[in-house]
Amino acid sequence: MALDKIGIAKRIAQELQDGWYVNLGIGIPTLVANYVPEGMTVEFQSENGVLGMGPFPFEGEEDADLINAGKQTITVNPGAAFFDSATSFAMIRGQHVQLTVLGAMEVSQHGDIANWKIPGKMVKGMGGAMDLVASAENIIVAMMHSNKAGESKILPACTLPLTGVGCVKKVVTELAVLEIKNGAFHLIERAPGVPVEEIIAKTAGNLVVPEFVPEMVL
Amino acid sequence: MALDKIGIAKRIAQELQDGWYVNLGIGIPTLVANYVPEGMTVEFQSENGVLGMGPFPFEGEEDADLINAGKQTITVNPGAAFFDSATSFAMIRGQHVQLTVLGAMEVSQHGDIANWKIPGKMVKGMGGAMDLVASAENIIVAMMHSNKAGESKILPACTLPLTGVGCVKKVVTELAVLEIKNGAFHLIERAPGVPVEEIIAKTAGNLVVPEFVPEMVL
Amino acid sequence: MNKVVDHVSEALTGIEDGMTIMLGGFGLCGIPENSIKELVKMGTKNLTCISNNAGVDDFGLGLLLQRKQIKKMISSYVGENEEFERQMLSGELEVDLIPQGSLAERCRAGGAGIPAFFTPAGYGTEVAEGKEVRVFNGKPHILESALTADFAIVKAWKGDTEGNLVFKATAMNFNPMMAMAGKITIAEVEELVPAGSLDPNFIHTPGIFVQRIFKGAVFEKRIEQRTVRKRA
Amino acid sequence: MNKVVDHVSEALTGIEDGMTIMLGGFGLCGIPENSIKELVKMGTKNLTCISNNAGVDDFGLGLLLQRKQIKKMISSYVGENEEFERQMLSGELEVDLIPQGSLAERCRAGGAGIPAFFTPAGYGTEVAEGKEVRVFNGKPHILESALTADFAIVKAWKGDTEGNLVFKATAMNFNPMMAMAGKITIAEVEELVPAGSLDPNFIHTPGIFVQRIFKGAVFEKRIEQRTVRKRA
Repeated sequence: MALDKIGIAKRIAQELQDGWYVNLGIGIPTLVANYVPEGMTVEFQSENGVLGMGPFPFEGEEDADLINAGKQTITVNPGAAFFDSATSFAMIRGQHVQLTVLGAMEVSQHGDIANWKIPGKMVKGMGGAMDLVASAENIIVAMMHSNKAGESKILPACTLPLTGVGCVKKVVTELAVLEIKNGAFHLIERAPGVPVEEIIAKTAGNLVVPEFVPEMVL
Repeated sequence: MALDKIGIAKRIAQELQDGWYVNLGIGIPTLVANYVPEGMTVEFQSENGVLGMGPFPFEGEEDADLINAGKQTITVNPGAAFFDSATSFAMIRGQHVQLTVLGAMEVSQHGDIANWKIPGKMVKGMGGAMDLVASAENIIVAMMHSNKAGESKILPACTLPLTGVGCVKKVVTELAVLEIKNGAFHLIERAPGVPVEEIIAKTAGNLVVPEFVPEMVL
Repeated sequence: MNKVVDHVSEALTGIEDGMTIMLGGFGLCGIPENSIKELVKMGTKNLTCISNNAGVDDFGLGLLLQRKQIKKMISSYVGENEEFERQMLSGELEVDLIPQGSLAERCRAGGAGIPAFFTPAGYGTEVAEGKEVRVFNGKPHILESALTADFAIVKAWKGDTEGNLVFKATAMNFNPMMAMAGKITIAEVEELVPAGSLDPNFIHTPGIFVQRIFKGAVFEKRIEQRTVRKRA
Repeated sequence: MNKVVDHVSEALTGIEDGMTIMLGGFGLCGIPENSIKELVKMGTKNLTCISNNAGVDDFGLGLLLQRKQIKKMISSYVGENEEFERQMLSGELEVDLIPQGSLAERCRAGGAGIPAFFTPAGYGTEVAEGKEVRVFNGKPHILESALTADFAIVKAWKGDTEGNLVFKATAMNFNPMMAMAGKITIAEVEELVPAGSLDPNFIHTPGIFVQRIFKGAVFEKRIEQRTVRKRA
């Protein structure tokens, strides 16, 4: 069965390592923070200037001066730090953040990503995404395999304006975990009960399928 | 009579303007802080990371963590701020400091300055001088007219390795105030009792002498 | 030399039609809301505004957009503002969208006398169009230039009479770099204190970067996304 | 993940002959004196040291110079150290002298993923030799590159178990930028406190830049120029 958003977040949380600093984008990526493996310490950075993000505040304790990059009210854990936007992107550009998780509209088999603009229709801006994808060593895209029209978002080449080129290493969707290398998507894992055929059918880009594709263990 | 170091400092202090931020180099320039005109507020910046320097500390109150760029123990005034070296030179390079006063070994009639190296003999390093002279709008050199060997330091061209090119606007020595423009030193003022002939004799660079040269009023 | 002014109208003296203005803030967090309201009152037109976001329809820079006071926006993300999207897609509004980190660094560069720098952000995208590309350590980078403004308007938590500023939590964001990059920098603060009240070890923006400072009359501090958890 | 180590010897594990090391401090102010003494004990050789100054003959980096542990110094000012001048003029020591502001900015750039930037400092001098020159706003600038190091060693006033650091007065100087630019950054602190003890609004160096932290055993804090005034 295809994963829900929480399932995708849980699977991505398995990629975390102790001591990592991690930047989570808006949407599904934000949920990853809820599933850090027991006994592991991971610090969450938000590019608007905070390290050490905690859970959402209790009702009535929201502080307008304390938000994340999604403009949501947040709290911080003991040992947090606030800093300006230049310092924040120094952390990102300088590769001090070990993992970035973000959403996308399209990903190509070369690791290109598009997630900020649909010409003539929608322009929200790239925010920090272009800095994040151009800088991070380790970028995981969290998204649905297909768009609302049912078209694959896992493509030979992006059709929308790019956010970055050759930067995405891994994609986790409701159906599969895909690794990108040598100009192809490599099917690493499939969602529990999802047949390989379904993934093949819904993937427009070049897909390398090994003989045995293990199911995710969530 | 030729000025002493204090006289040079007093004359330079007349160049200050209310509200200015000023960087004073080691030696004579440091003395300028003692002669800020009454009723005027001037903030002194030191490139090792302090704004709002005050007088030297009372004996026994020295703090090893609080020094100026000359490595001297200092104090700060109310409203001071400490910052890192990158921010300090952001202030300097970004032209937020309105006046820089520094010493020199040689100054040329084109505004070039040399003050950091004598090849094969002495190399102390440029410290912050190269950033200061390349950045400041307003640079005054405080120095003796001649070196210890009696040779003029006011030259057609510098002979020593340069610290900066075309940057010095004014030179104040024990004998005169010289303005640099159009490839020449312009004699603006002479020290009280110093004859114009002496200044001409001791100036190796192109010197423009107006008909009347007023005496400094200290 | 007195940097303190009593009223926002005095603080904003000299802002004229056609000028370039930087405004601190991220979303509605840490924006100079008193100054923005005053700009509405002043009716200044044809402004080029440099700000990470463009407010929402009825708050922040959205107020200036509604009144068509802005000719051009230089921002990184404008997704919260429908009027913005409408003006942009219809061509009424010029827009220069910049990666957020490049925007922050370009403001800092403007304030720090660094005319240009290389960054990997935006390589291979339309942001790189017309920009020099150079490879460092095997990785392509693009050359980005400094940003400065006629006026920078920032919002701080506390400020002293010397112009020293401290910010609270994530309301800091772009404010410190923009304070550096304004030819004239105006700070609106929640608390204005005498020189010497702030610990000199913990000043976020040294007073040298601030030319005018005033205590804002009202801080509404609107929240965009109120997210909370239930008490156990 | 524990960043705290008990002893300087543990903190410096992995520093080997031939490595490049950044050391914070301005003169003898804010230098990691415990780590420097440990490097003497370790006897590590052929080091490239990036530090604004080179200490004095019998303190700070002067201790490493005396023992010829340093192959190359990258500094801005070395006027206080006779042994340094002797080794440099005799050719025993390689020296790269850099304008102080460029040194600071190059370290920051190294930490911030900016491979190169333009600065006016040093144009027309021997510092500019072999460097690209470009004119911006009518003024010539030179292209300077980022500096990084195998290890950065910084000294802070207080640090917490997350690696967050605060500095005191002018002992801050180069420490924050160097903390950013080390592949591994080691902080020696006067006070080591639990996470949560430092106000998150006033952290100078966020812990993300620090990999190891320890409480220095002794801080001698030698003063180079003791200048005082008499009491009235």
